[in-house]
Amino acid sequence: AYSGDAELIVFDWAGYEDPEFYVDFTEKHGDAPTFAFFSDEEEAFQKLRAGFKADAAHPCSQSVPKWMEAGLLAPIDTSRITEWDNLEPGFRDIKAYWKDGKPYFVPVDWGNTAMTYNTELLKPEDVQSLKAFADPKHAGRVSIGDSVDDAYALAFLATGVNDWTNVTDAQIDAASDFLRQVHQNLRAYWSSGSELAQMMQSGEVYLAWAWNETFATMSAEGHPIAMKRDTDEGSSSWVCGYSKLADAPGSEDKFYDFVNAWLAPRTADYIVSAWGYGHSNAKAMDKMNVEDLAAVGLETSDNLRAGTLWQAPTSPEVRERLIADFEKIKAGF
Amino acid sequence: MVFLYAPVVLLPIFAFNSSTIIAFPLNGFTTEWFGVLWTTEALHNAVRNSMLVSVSTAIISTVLGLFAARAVARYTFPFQRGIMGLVMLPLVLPEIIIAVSLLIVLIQLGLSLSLWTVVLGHVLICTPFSIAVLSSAFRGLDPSMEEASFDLGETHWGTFRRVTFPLVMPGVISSLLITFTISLDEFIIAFFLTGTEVTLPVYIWSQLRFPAKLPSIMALGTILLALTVVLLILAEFFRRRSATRRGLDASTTEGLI
Amino acid sequence: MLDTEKPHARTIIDLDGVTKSFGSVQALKGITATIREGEFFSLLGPSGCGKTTLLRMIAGFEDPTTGTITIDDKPMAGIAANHRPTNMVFQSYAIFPHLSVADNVGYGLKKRRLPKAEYKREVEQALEMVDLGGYGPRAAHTLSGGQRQRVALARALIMKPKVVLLDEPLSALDKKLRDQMQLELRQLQRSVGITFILVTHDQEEALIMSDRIAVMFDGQIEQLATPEELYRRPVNQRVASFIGVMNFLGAQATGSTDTHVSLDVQALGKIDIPRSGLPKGMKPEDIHRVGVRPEMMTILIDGAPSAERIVEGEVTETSYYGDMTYYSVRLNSLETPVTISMRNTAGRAVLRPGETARVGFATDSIIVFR
Amino acid sequence: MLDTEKPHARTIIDLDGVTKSFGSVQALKGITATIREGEFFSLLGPSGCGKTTLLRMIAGFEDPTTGTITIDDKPMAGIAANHRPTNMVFQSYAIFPHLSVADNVGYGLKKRRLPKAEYKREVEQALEMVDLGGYGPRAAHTLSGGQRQRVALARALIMKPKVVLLDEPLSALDKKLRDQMQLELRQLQRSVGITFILVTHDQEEALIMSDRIAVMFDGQIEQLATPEELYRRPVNQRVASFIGVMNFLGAQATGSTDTHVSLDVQALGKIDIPRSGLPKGMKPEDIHRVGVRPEMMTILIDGAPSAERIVEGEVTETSYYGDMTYYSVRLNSLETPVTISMRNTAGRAVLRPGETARVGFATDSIIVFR
Amino acid sequence: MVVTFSFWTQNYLDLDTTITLANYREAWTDPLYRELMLRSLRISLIVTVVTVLLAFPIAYHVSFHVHQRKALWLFLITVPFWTSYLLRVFLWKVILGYNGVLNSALLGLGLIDEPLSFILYNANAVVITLAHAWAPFAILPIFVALERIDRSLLEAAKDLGDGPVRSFFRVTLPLAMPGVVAATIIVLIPTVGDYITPRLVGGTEGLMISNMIQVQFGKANNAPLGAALAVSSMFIVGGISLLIFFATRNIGRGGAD
Ligand SMILES: Nc1ncnc2c1ncn2[C@@H]1O[C@H](COP(=O)(O)OP(=O)(O)OP(=O)(O)O)[C@@H](O)[C@H]1O
Ligand SMILES: Nc1ncnc2c1ncn2[C@@H]1O[C@H](COP(=O)(O)OP(=O)(O)OP(=O)(O)O)[C@@H](O)[C@H]1O
Ligand SMILES: [Mg+2]
Ligand SMILES: [Mg+2]
Repeated sequence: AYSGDAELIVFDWAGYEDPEFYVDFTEKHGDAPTFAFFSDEEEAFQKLRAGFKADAAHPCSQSVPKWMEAGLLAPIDTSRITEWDNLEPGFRDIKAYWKDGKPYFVPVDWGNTAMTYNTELLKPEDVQSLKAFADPKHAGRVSIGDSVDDAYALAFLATGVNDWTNVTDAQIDAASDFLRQVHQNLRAYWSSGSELAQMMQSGEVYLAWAWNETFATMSAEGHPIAMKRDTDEGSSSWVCGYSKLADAPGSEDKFYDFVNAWLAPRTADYIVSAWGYGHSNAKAMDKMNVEDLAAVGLETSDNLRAGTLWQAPTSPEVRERLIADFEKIKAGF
Repeated sequence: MVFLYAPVVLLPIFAFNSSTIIAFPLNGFTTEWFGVLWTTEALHNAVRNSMLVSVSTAIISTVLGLFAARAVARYTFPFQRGIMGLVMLPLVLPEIIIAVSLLIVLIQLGLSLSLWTVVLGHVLICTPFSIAVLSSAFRGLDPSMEEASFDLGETHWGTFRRVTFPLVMPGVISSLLITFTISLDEFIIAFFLTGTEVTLPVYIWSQLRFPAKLPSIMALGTILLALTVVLLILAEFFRRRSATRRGLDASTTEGLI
Repeated sequence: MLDTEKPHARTIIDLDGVTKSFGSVQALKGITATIREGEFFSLLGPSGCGKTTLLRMIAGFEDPTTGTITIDDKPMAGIAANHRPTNMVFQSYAIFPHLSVADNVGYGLKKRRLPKAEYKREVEQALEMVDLGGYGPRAAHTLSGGQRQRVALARALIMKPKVVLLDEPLSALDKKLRDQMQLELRQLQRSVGITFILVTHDQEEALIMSDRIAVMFDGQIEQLATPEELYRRPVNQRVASFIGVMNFLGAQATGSTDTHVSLDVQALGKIDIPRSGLPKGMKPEDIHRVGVRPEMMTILIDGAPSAERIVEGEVTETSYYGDMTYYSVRLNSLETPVTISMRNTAGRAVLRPGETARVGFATDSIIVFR
Repeated sequence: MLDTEKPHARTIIDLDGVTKSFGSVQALKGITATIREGEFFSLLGPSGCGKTTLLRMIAGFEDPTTGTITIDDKPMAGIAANHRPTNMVFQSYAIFPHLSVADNVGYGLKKRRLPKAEYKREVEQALEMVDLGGYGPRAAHTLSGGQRQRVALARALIMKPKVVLLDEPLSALDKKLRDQMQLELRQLQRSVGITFILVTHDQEEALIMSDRIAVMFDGQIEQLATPEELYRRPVNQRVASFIGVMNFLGAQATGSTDTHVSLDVQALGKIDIPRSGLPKGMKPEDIHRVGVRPEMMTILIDGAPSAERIVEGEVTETSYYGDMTYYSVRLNSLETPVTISMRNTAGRAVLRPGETARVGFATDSIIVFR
Repeated sequence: MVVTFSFWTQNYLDLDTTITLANYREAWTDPLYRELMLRSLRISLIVTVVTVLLAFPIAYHVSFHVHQRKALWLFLITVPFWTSYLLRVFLWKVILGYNGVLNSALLGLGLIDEPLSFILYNANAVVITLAHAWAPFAILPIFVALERIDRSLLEAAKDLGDGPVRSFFRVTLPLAMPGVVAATIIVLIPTVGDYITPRLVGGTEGLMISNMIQVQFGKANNAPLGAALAVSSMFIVGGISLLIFFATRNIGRGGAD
């Protein structure tokens, strides 16, 4: 068996078992929690629905309402979260994560999806607008992620929609049309950072709609890669965090200890410097050195907020429509 | 053969490349990934779990395959075709469906998830392969061998142990090889049916989102490969030695499928 | 073996109305026979007549559909093969290829948990019995056909069974080796005194080796007798032509007395035979055919002793067998030639096709059929 | 077949100093022989003597290590099997299981691109030649062993080869079928007039079927002769005991004249033989052994004609073969008994082991060996 | 279970268990699904053909030209597949990529002036990767069939005037057919159901039906439609397999006797 605290089972992405993320917890209890891993939120959802039991899970923005609806999540007692008030309100107060006045989600890590490009192969004027993705000039050298949310974030931004929580059918059609054009240009839909990095390093792809991670790791290794978030249309942000699972078999105290450990400023420092992602503890982020943040593509949250499409949850109907459209587009329709 | 090994020969190259990105040009030489590998406890657990699952799966499904193949080869029973069709069904069904259904069944039975539930799932998909391989081994077996043993006073079980099993050994070996290979690389069923103990493929796949550890997995693959080669050389060495000791030509003792 | 009939030995196997059906195929249609202790008994018949099926039922690999099998006074119904006092030598020998010669021979002994030394001694003894002393450590697959057969035999004999069953053990061997093994098998059976039941479709093999032979056709025993009786007094044409070569000629009874029957035989003319030569229950008017063995006729060479009867014919073909020559001769211009065998004794001249032969035969060598 | 020697036919195959080594095994040690057009030639010898190897070299499946093979006056070096005027009938028949009988037979014709009608006619003709007319559409796997062999033969004959090669085509058949196929094969060869080369280890088969036989041992031809010559004048003990049964007795020359040699023979005593009976190049003092065939001796029954010489002995064993009985007789208390065969002619009484036999033989039936 | 599922409907997270054929109507009439289905079939048929074409020479080589230690060879064939599938896919991308091994080699040889881009992120790449992944499972049955061919049949063909090529097509191939059919079915069925490879190397045109099934089960919250698609594709694949099986049965008959 995986050696860990038997009273707290965390259902997480692999890699997040990194002990630096929850140092306080380990110090307090003498042992790390027990981890179970997943590779895809949908699969995780199916597994939980089928009856898999754990205490904490690590979903990202879009999934949370669905998980709530399915009765998988339990409400959070905010009084037991020491840093609750210091959390970035843009994430903390998203309506969809609340029900009956209680939140069901503690935001923890966040990142951008933004225009990322090869500075040797593209000039700054090439990447001024997100419309570049649909420009036939770049045919075959472009990549976006194989994710409905990222794809429609791009499409809505490019068609002038900044908030997708209340989109009309016409707006959706316009976005889908844009994606159809992008589809013609694409080399591939990337499904993992490694894959994208591979394509960008070889020069196969020079323009991508990508997460911070790609820019962070590649520029750190000295590759001519830049991330441009202040395009004419802006860029997009997403957030992941911890939720308390309903019918959790383990210790509630340890759940809060674990989340608190995650929210500690030392964790914020670590995730920014070592992983290149943002942390939801706005106070801790503010204290950080601006250059350090800039080096990994994260400037202050104020700057970032302007022109950003927040990947807040949409209504199930809209989301189903987007999914259906996106699959059609991918199939070439 | 070149085609079969094409990806594998690159494995060591990237295991020693200092970049986390798996692409040419190479960055520089490093053994850092082996160090990372050494210190990532979750990975060690995953390897151990995977070995446990694959070896158990290979053994269990080969044993089941043995019984099924023998039954098919020796007896005719009613609905034989129907039953065999049912056993072969997992070959046709998408794995994800098998995985979800199995999980629901297991939970309803009140079983807790563990590596053994993964083994159960893997056995389900590996047994058809095992049956396919073993029934051809049984078809080549002279039925009078078993009768001879029986005639000499052996019981059914004794006959199986002393005669049948050694004679279908080549089939057993290839069945073990195939089921081991399938189980070692399977992750959908492994993902759904595992509890907190992950197998290597599940770990690797869930790592994809933040793939900083990919090179150390390359390093792991390199080590596995090197171990296999060493084992092969050792096995060959011992086989030759024992063959010459028995005064036989090394080539005549060759077991075959 | 004319000298080894044991008519008064006790019965070791008793078959009573044994039948066997496989689905709609009736493989055995009612076999009743007794086999005596210590005899060399053969089941002889063409392919598919049910020999193997009968043997396998005695061994316990199949159950009779009806009828009973009694071995050593115990009814065998419900007793599995591994608990019967019989052991089998398979047609393919079924030598375990993964075991050494010694382990093959000792296979059945292992269960008895003998002390190691005794086990070894027994195996070595059994190997010596079949003339394979010192072959113990050899791998089974390095043996020749004849050696394999002996290993299979040693493996059966070491169990000290009441009955050894052999299913065509020689048919896979070449002629030279077969001749030699026939002799050895017969000698071995005599020296160990165990009952042997041999299945064969080779009539020569059955004749040479057996004390008694059951000739089977179509799931039934047609005749059960000693080799000599079978050869000399076959009960019908089918048996007659299965055992050795037989020339058939049309015949009709023209009259009979208390002691003799007069026949008019194709090509040979009028012949009187003693009434005692008629099989039991046959009336003179039943006779439609007579048979003459090739060796019962002689091609007379000038100056040779004259025979009871002499007929002339044209030689159509000769086959040289070394010690013998077979002549095909058209007697009295009969359409189908008869076969006559002649020993190639010293200085004997040979007739060529086209030449005329004077053929002599003794009238008492004639056998009558329906 | 004594009547079919063709000593003056032209040479179709010439083997000149052919050797073959497989690694360190020398399978053939120098074969020189000629085979005549239209003859039925057999290669006879024990297992492993190199018969198959020689046949496969003629067919072109192996190349000689040294020496040359000439077929139809063309040297064969460098000519592959598919371009040689030979066709083979394989031991296992090698019938293509996926093709019908007709397609099997027509297999080699397909390359010739005949018009469809002609192709069909040829195949049907070939099938009729082997008595399988109308079997064309049957699936190959439904045929019996004998039928398969005939298909294999038709498949070879349809190619109109100069030479048909047969590798033990009959050894897989049971005795009854084998006898019948031997006859058919011989008749077929005579009617088509093509040269047949037959490999066999069955001496009887070789004797019955061949015009000439090459007896091989250890990769060499020991004797090449007609069947009768082989049987009557084997060049050495090895050949003598491979072909039929031979009794050997120790012997020594005690004196010689211009025309005769006097021998002192174990158990038989003083015998004079004509000098012409000595093989070429053999001097009287080379003689150490004589041989007598079983059929050259007779057990004399009271009143039977007397023989040139008579010796007494004790019968130790009898084997009943139906038409014959083999007696083992210890002549003059000699340790190893001699074998004597007697025809079971009408009314002949049989001696039992332990009885005393009067054995007669003709002195000119004796063969001398070194 | 999948079958019953396919007759229901789902509204977001709730299942409506009224029996309906609507899912099937949608699955069979929507051009999207038809296109995906056809594409999947096309790709997996190509994969199957490529895999079998690739496996045959290897199996042939091992069966006919390797005389000693065939088992070792078979073992060596499976060894490359003991590393994670994911790693192999990444390494394939290294080989096929823009400045990958293949392009570099071709450029170095001066055969092309510009990196070829049609070998990765499209159907070709899916074919190559899948063919590689399934090669060992195709090699084994073909090998077994080839081993069973009586070598004297080949000599007979030669003796009757056939050169090596002709005898291969007239004898070897027909007799190896049962193995080829087994290989075909073993490869065809799972490749139709594969959804990972297209996602990883298929680029914009590699999407297949099982990706869609996967999506329906998951994100799109329409498990019944997914089930209907799965059942439909199972039927189609099953039908094709049976067709192949029966079409070739007569050819290969007796080869296994
Ligand atoms: N298991 C079986 N199922 C159906 N029929 C069978 C079975 N075994 C034997 N038979 C049939 O029973 C009959 C007798 O078969 P058996 O094997 O006893 O013949 P046999 O005399 O030994 O012939 P052979 O000399 O060819 O070995 C045959 O017609 C055969 O087809
Ligand atoms: N391919 C080979 N490699 C090595 N040795 C061989 C090969 N083929 C034949 N031999 C050896 O050559 C010798 C002659 O073999 P061959 O097959 O010609 O004998 P044979 O007379 O046909 O015997 P049999 O009657 O058993 O068929 C044997 O010692 C055999 O072991
Ligand atoms: Mg039988
Ligand atoms: Mg041979």
